[in-house]
Formats: sequence, structure tokens, C-alpha cells
Amino acid sequence: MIDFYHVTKRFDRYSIALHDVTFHADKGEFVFLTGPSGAGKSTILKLILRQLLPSEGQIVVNGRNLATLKRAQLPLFRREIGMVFQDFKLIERMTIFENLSFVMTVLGVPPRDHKKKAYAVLRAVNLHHRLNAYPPQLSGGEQQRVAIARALINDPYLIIADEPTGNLDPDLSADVMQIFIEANLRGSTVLLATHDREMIRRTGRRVVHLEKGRVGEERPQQAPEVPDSPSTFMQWGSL
Amino acid sequence: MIDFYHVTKRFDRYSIALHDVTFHADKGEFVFLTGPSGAGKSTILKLILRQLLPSEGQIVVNGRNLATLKRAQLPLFRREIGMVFQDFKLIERMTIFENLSFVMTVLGVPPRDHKKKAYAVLRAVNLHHRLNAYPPQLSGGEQQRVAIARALINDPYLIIADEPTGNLDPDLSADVMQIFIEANLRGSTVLLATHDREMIRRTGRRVVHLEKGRVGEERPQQAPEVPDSPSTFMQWGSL
Amino acid sequence: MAGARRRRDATPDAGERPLGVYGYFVHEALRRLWVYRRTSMVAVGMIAIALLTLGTFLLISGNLNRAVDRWQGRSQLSVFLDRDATPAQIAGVREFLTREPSLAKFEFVSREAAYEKFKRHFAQLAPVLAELEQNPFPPSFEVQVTSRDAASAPFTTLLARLRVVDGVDDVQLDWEWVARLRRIANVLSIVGLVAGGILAVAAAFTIANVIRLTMFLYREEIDIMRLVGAKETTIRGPFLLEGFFQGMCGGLLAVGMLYGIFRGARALATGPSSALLWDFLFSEFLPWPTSLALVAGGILAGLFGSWISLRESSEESAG
Amino acid sequence: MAGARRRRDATPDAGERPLGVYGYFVHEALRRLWVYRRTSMVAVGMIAIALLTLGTFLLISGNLNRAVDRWQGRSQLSVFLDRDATPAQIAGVREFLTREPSLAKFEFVSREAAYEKFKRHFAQLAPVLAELEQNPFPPSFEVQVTSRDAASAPFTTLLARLRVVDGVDDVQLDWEWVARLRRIANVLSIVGLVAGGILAVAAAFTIANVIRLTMFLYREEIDIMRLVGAKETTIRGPFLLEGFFQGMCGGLLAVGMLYGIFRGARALATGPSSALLWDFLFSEFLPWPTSLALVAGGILAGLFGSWISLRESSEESAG
Ligand SMILES: Nc1ncnc2c1ncn2[C@@H]1O[C@H](COP(=O)(O)OP(=O)(O)OP(=O)(O)O)[C@@H](O)[C@H]1O
Ligand SMILES: Nc1ncnc2c1ncn2[C@@H]1O[C@H](COP(=O)(O)OP(=O)(O)OP(=O)(O)O)[C@@H](O)[C@H]1O
Ligand SMILES: [Mg+2]
Ligand SMILES: [Mg+2]
Repeated sequence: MIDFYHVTKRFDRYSIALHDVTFHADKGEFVFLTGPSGAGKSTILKLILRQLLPSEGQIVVNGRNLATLKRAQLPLFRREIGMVFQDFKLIERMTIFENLSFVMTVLGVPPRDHKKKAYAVLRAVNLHHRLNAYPPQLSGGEQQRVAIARALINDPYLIIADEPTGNLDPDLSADVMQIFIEANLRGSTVLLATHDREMIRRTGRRVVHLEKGRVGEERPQQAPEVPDSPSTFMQWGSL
Repeated sequence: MIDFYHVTKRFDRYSIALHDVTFHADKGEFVFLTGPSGAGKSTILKLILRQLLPSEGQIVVNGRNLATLKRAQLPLFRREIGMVFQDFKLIERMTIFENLSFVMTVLGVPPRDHKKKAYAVLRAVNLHHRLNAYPPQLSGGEQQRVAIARALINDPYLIIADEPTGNLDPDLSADVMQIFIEANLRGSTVLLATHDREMIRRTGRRVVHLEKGRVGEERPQQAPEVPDSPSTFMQWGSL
Repeated sequence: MAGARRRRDATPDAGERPLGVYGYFVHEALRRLWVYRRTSMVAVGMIAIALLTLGTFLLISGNLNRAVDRWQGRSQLSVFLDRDATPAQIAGVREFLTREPSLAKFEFVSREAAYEKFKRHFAQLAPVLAELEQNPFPPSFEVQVTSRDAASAPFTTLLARLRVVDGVDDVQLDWEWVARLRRIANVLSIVGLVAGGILAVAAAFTIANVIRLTMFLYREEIDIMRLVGAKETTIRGPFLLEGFFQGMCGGLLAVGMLYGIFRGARALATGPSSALLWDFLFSEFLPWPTSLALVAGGILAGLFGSWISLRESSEESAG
Repeated sequence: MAGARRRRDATPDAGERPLGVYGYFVHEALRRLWVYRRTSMVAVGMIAIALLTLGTFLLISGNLNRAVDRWQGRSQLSVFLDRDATPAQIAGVREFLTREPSLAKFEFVSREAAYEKFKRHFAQLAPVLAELEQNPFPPSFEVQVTSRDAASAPFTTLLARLRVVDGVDDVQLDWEWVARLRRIANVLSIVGLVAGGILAVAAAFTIANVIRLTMFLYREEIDIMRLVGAKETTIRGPFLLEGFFQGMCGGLLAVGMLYGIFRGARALATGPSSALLWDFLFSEFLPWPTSLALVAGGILAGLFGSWISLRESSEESAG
């Protein structure tokens, strides 16, 4: 699903965000991306969404080589990806519902289904009562959950999330992780950048570790405390 | 230093962010503010900075009743407070140095001292090499550290920080906590909103717990793992 | 991956559904006009001023030309006779003209008729005439000539022959000062076109800048839209529509204001201070195709403004 | 709290230090003008167009008035004699005028002098005169009258007496059609003031809106500045300065363009197509106090625009 071949990303002479990064994520896999602040996690996710182009190397996502992707194909490519941005990127002048509705319009969801779908996905992040609020009227954690809801709407092939629990308390973080895990079980590939070591440990999936723009050892999958069956996830809190 | 007397904050009919909140923080104290997402932590900090006015109740900060504070006095009042915002609030069109320099101009620091001070405070958050970058060129964690540096410049009487480690990895979080503790030792009162339970536990200071806009039990100060003397803080990582 | 429920539309190429998208266009464009209504008014105002300038000049020069036409008939050739030409001489000239096919359409203007016509159409010069003891106008024939005939080589020799006919004093292709009035009318048209043109460019430029500024305001939003996979057309539609609406309002406003000015001037003209310039400068309003053209010009300026700023913005952003 | 190092300045009331703050003002204002240079140009252009319109009308009406003055001298009273007045009659009138103190400043204009003067100053009407067989102008006395005298009651009876002096044909306080020319000049001034005024308001409005839009762009930034304790003056200084610069550029541009038009028109006037209107419409440029006033008007419009939008924005934000 995601292939990085010797990718280097230079912003300018002084900041080299990624240095010869090679990694791979399979279809249907659930991968964590960790590393200290400034290691290059967000840069990798931005490269996958083709928000940035690599300085060197090749990136293949969902069978498409991003270097040869034409400008006109970009929208269609991006519609297959659900991304949770580190800074949320909600449209401030639209209500929560309008934010979701706009994405659904773009994705081609018939207008009559918008209300139903928006409610369902906001219900999952426990924000269904804030449908008509504007983003600046929400708390940091609430905005983050809206961003997650937007990424998950309409089941994308690939979900990439940048620090999706940075503004959430531990209980909510667990709930949110549960949502990602369920999306993964429904078939979405998930790539999740985070530095919540506790969460990584508990979820027990493959970890790609970055350090100053280089891929460190891919720590072997630790023995998961939680097995892969959905039933036991409930201990994380119910949706 | 900070007194909330029966403060209620209503935004509209549906969202009551704070409900009859009363709490107190002494001069020179270090207080944590916790609670789940949407509990009202940011609202309390915004009220202290008089970004918002309470719907009911009285707030006294640094001997000033915020309800009677005149508009013309607001700038002087705010200059005594160093705030780290949850969404950083850096000026995007100014470099990191210019961001700090602007605040110093406002605070009345002579222009010739700007460079020196900016370097010193960025050094503390390990970002001195990014002096001339613009905020959008920084990673999430780097922006957060700039916001912290800006709040700490020129030793304010009161430091209030909203989720200051939300985008930082555990090691950096510890470093940053150390900075706040040192500022506290130099005499600043510190009020810190966070949901990092581990950090609260390790720092071992008073905690004000919020739940749906109400102050829950003020958990008694837990036995600190780390005593109050500066020397042992070094185990958190060095500056 | 097996058994995964895929709810993404089977044909993602279907893109945004027409209804949803066009509804969004109109809704967005109107909302932006409303949110930034005072700024939109600047764009609308600029277009209106440009078109109003253009329209005013067209109106005045049109009426001036028409007044000259009315006075001079449609003759392009004036055959002035001696002031004391005898009826026999006049008959001779008439015969000469009748014989020549290219001069056969003519009309006789007696001295009195000329005097009356002049007084009727150039009231403001009447005091000068009043100073005179006698009618200064000679009798004349006003001949309609096609411009094709007038341009042909034999025509010059024909005129030379006409000039020496008994009783003919002078032959002029337009009186000199009438020609001057015509020239003024033409200069007015050109000044109007130039001034209106410059202002129209300025208007398009203003719209472009107003829209560029709103694009700046919406820049973050536009980036977000791009990142969630919206097509450029989806993003730009509302902006183009916004320009269209602004241009249309500007054009309608200009025509409305011009009509107001026209009515006002006519009201003044019938007032006690009477006539001077207004009388023939504001006799008729612009024909409606010209009015429509003004509105169309506004719409074009609006669309052009949007288009320019959109083209620019797409060059700026890396996508 | 004891022993805490307090590095906050001892006098926080000192606020931003003058040097730092004013340096910041100028730097910021110039930077914004540069960053949004194309948008600034719209504001500058609008001001320039408004002032150019005003200036053009002032220029033309000023010259028109001056031409009329030059031709008519400064006489306000014309005593027309019979066209065939005898020298004795002329001497009689002269004596009458000399005797009355309020009419004592006069000048005799012979028939020939009147004809020459007319031809010199109204060249475009020469063809009409050429049609005449004889000089239509009567001899006259042009008398300088103070407006105070002219307004007094006995003056009317004095004029009645003058009217019946032997050889006097008519007494006019200004010729009717000269009065009309003056009226045209005045109408032009008024039209210019109104049009220029409307455009100037439009210009201030444009600037206000351009600055409002930039305020929107800077809104987040302005909020941040407020939150870190910046005074309103610190925040607004650059905006006012921006308006000032824009207005000044607009004013200078307008005067420059007007001078260009003036030189161009004069070049045309000396060209082969000679004289028609231009000759006396563009004889002198605006006096320099008027030019300065135009620039000052631009600056005022710019400052006013900034001020309006700043006042608005402070009303909007809760602080
Ligand atoms: N546009 C840019 N221009 C210059 N340097 C940049 C730019 N964007 C990112 N960088 C630099 O690249 C490095 C990696 O940034 P990135 O955002 O990928 O870090 P990250 O791993 O997401 O960190 P965090 O956990 O703090 O979000 C950082 O040092 C950052 O300063
Ligand atoms: N401007 C506003 N208008 C309406 N409701 C608001 C507004 N600002 C905050 N709220 C609501 O008030 C409640 C408290 O918000 P607050 O930002 O204080 O939460 P928080 O404790 O900081 O949460 P988080 O940890 O997610 O940042 C939330 O439910 C939020 O939706
Ligand atoms: Mg990041
Ligand atoms: Mg918060």
C-alpha cells in the first residue's frame, strides 16, 4: 500500500527532514510511526498525501508512483485517503456538519445521505451534539475528534493520522484508538504518527521509528496485551 | 494570585463550559489543571487572560478584579502574564525571532537586548538553530516549544500553559516541565492545563480536576517521586 | 483485506455530483458576497463608475451627433448660392443637380429657412445673430451624397464644375464649423471610450484585487479543500460566480445611474434657466442594445477579474 | 516568592519604547505595502482617479474663467453705443461716465478693437463672422464697477439715466452670452467638485475596504498581538501609516498625470489641427497651492480610509 524507496526530503540547506528513508506498509496493515519532535513524522505523512514532493527517491502509494501523478489526478488520488492533520485543518467558516458535508460532496456521497452519515461518524467520536458548532467554538480535543471523524467518513482505503490523540485525555485516546482499529478491521490500511508510548505498547502493532530523519530499528511487534479480536477492545471504553 | 469565585461561563444555551467554579492559587504556587476533553480547562485559562468574560462570578488575578479592569488597562495586565496557547498562536508572517522580538518590544525590552534574550530562551527549548524559520516551517512540537519560549521570555509573574506538551514526546515533555519548574522556583506562579497523568504524577504538585465544567475533588498532593530541590530534576533530561 | 466493506463509491471518477456542486457554487458565491458585502460593493462601485463614464460620453456624443444631423439634414454637400441669387440662377443650379445622378437627392434651403433652423438648433448663439442687422445666411442646396460617390475620382471634377455654375458661391463638403462640432462629438466619443476603457481596466483590476484578497482570506480553506480531494473547478466555481454577480450589479447600477442623470438633466433643461447645453446634449437616452452592452461589459469585467486572480493563485500554490 | 528574580521592567507603564515602536510602524507599513503591493495599487489608483477628475475640471474651468476675464477685461458693465455713434456722442458719454465716481474707471473699445478681440479669443466662431459683410460689433465703453456699487440701490437709477444719454444703445451688466460662458465655467467647477467629491468618497471607501480586507488577513495576528499585551496604538500605527502612504502616492500620481495631460493638450493645441477648444482650455496649469491641496486631499482620503476601518474593527472585536 505504501512504499518509500530511499526518500530524502530537504526543505532548505539547513533542514533535511528525511534522510534516505525506506519503509513499506502492506495493504490492511496497521503501522505506528514514532520518533521525537522534529524527527520527520509529519513530513512522511505529507509526502504520502502528496502535499510535498520528495527531493530524492520514490514513493508508491496504492499502486501509484507519486512522482508521475499528474496534477489532474491528484484530487481523485486524495479522495482515497483519509487524513487526520496535526493541526486539524478544519474549515473555520463552516459548521462541523458543513465541514463533513463538503468532504462528502467532494467524495460524491449523495446530498440526501449527508445528515445521516455525519451524525453516525460524529456519534463515534462522541460529538453528535455539536453538529452545528463552528470549529473555533470547540475545545482542542473536540476539534481533533472532528478531524478524525472527517478522515473516517466513507471508509477510505488508507487512513493516515498525525498525532490524533495529542489533545485527548487517556480515556478518550483509547476510544479513538478503538475506532482506528475497527476501521483497520474493516479493511483500511492505517498509518499513525504518535509519541504516546503507552498507547503503542498497548495496541501492539508494528512500529516504524524515526530519529532525526532516519528510520531507526523497526522494533519488532511487541506481545500485544490486547489480542486482535474486537470483543476485548471494549476494555478501552465503549463508543 | 488567582481567585475564582463561583464562576460560570455560558457560551450559548447549549454549551455551559464552566459551572460555579471556585478555586484558588497562591503566589508562587504550581498548579495542574486536569480533566477530560471539553471539561473547561482552556476556558479557565482564557478567563484568566481576560480573553473571555465570565457569565457569572468574580475572577481576581494578581490583585485585579477582571470585571472592573478597564479596556485601556488590559495591555498592561496581559504583559504580566506569559501564556502558552493550546493552538500556539504564533504570528505566521514573522520569523521565530521576530515573534519573540515583537513580544519584547511590547514588554519594553530595549531592542539591543532582543537577540541575546531570544537566543537564550530558544536555547532552553532546544530550538536556537531555528531562529530565522517561519512558524509553518516548524514541526508541531517545534511550534509548541516556540510558544513556550515566548511565554517565558522576561520572567512573567504568572505563567499559564494550555496543554504545553501535547505535541511533544515524553523526553522533551520532561525537559519542558523542568523549565516550568525552574521558572516557578524563580518566583513565577504556574498554572498548567494537561491530561498527561504520568507527568502530573511525576511532578507531584497540586491538581485541580475539572469534570464537565465543575471542579471535582482537589486531589491531595500525591507523594512526589521527585523532591522539590532543583538538583534531582536533572533526571528528567538536561536543558 | 478480504471481506472488507468498501463503502467508497464504486466509481470515484464520478466526482462531485452536479446537483450538490452547483448548489454549493451558488450558495457559496452568494454567501461570500454577503459576508464581504462592503468589499463587494467596492468592486461593484468601480465597475459602475467605469461604465457610467463610458455611458455618459456615449450619451452626449450620440446626442451631439444627432443634433448636428438633425440641423444639417443628412446632406453632406452644401451648395451655397450668392446671397442675392436670382430665382433664375437658383433654377439653373437645381437643373444642374438634377442632371447629375450622384447629386440628385437634394433639398433647397432658403435664407429664411436657414436662419430659422440655425436659431432653433443653436439657441445659445442667438444673441450674436441678434446683433446683426440682416440675415447672414445665404440660400443653399443641401445635397445627400453617398460616401462611395464622394470618394470617387470623377467627383472632384464634378464639384469643380458645380462651383462655376452661375449663382453658386461656394461648395462645401460639410460646413467647417459643423465639421468642428462633429469633430467635438467624435473627440467626445473617443475620450469616452478611452476614459471608460481605462476605468474599465481599473475596474477589472480592482475586482481582481478584491478577489485576490478574498482568496488570501480563503487560502487556508482552499488548501484544505485541495487536501481532501476537491477539484479545482469545485474550488473556483464560487469565485467566478462572485465576479459574475459583481459585474452584473455594476453594469445594472451604471445604466440605472445614467438614466437618473439623463432624467435629471432633462428636468433641468425644461427649467427656467433653459436649454443652454442640455437641450441637445440630453435629447435621447442610449439605445437599449448599447445599454445591454454596458451591462455585458460589466459582467465581462467581473469574470475577467476573477479569472485573472484565479489563474494567479493556481500558479502560486504548489498544489 | 521571596528572593525571586524579577526581570520585568521596573516601570511596565513605560510601555513600548518609542524607538522600537516607531521603527516597527514604518517597517511594518512599508512591508505591508510591499507584500500587498498590487492591492495597494488599487487604493492608490482610486485616489489618483478621483483627484485627477477633480483636478481636470478645476484646470478647465479655471482657464475658461481666465479666458473670459482676459477678453472682457475686468469690466462688468458694458455701455454699447449706437453702431453709427458720432464722435460728439461718444465724447458725451465719456463725460457722463467721468462725472460719476462709481463709473469713473472705464475704457473705450472701438468697433474694430471689439472685432479683433472677439476674433482673437473665440477663433472657433470666426467662420460665422466671416459670413458677415460688415463688422457686427458696436463701439462700447467697458466700465469697471465694484460689486458693492453695483448692489446699491441708487445704482439702478444711475443706469437708467445712463441708458438715455444720447448715443447709448444699451447698458448691460455683462453680456448675456459672456455670462453664459461664465456660467459654463462655473457649472464645470461644480460638476468637477461633485464628480471629484463622489470619486474621492469612493476612493476613501475603497481604501477603507482594502484596509479592512488586510485587517481580515491580519485579524488572527492582531488578536495575538492583543493577547500578548500590545496597545491598540501599536497595533494600529502601521495601518494608519499605510493609508497615509497610499493617499500620498495617489495624490502625487494625480498631479503628475494631470500635468501630463496638460502638456499633451498643449502639444495638440500647437499642432496642425490648431486651437479649437484646447487653446484657451489649457493655457495655464493649476496654481501650485491647488496642486498641493490635491496631494493633501489624497493623504486625507488615505488616512480617513484607514481610520474608518480601524474604528470598525475595534468595535467588532471584544478585545
Ligand atoms: N516547510 C518547511 N521548511 C523548512 N523546514 C521544515 C518545513 N517543514 C518541516 N521542516 C523541518 O523538518 C523537520 C521534520 O518536521 P516534521 O514536521 O516532519 O516533524 P515531526 O516528526 O512531525 O515532529 P512533531 O512531533 O514535532 O510534529 C523539522 O525539523 C522541521 O523543522
Ligand atoms: N466559543 C465557544 N462557543 C461555544 N462553546 C464553546 C466555545 N468555546 C468553548 N466552548 C465549549 O466549552 C466547553 C469547554 O471548552 P474548553 O476549550 O474549555 O475545553 P478543554 O477542557 O480545554 O478541552 P480540551 O482538553 O479538549 O482542550 C467545550 O464543550 C466547548 O465546546
Ligand atoms: Mg508532526
Ligand atoms: Mg483546551
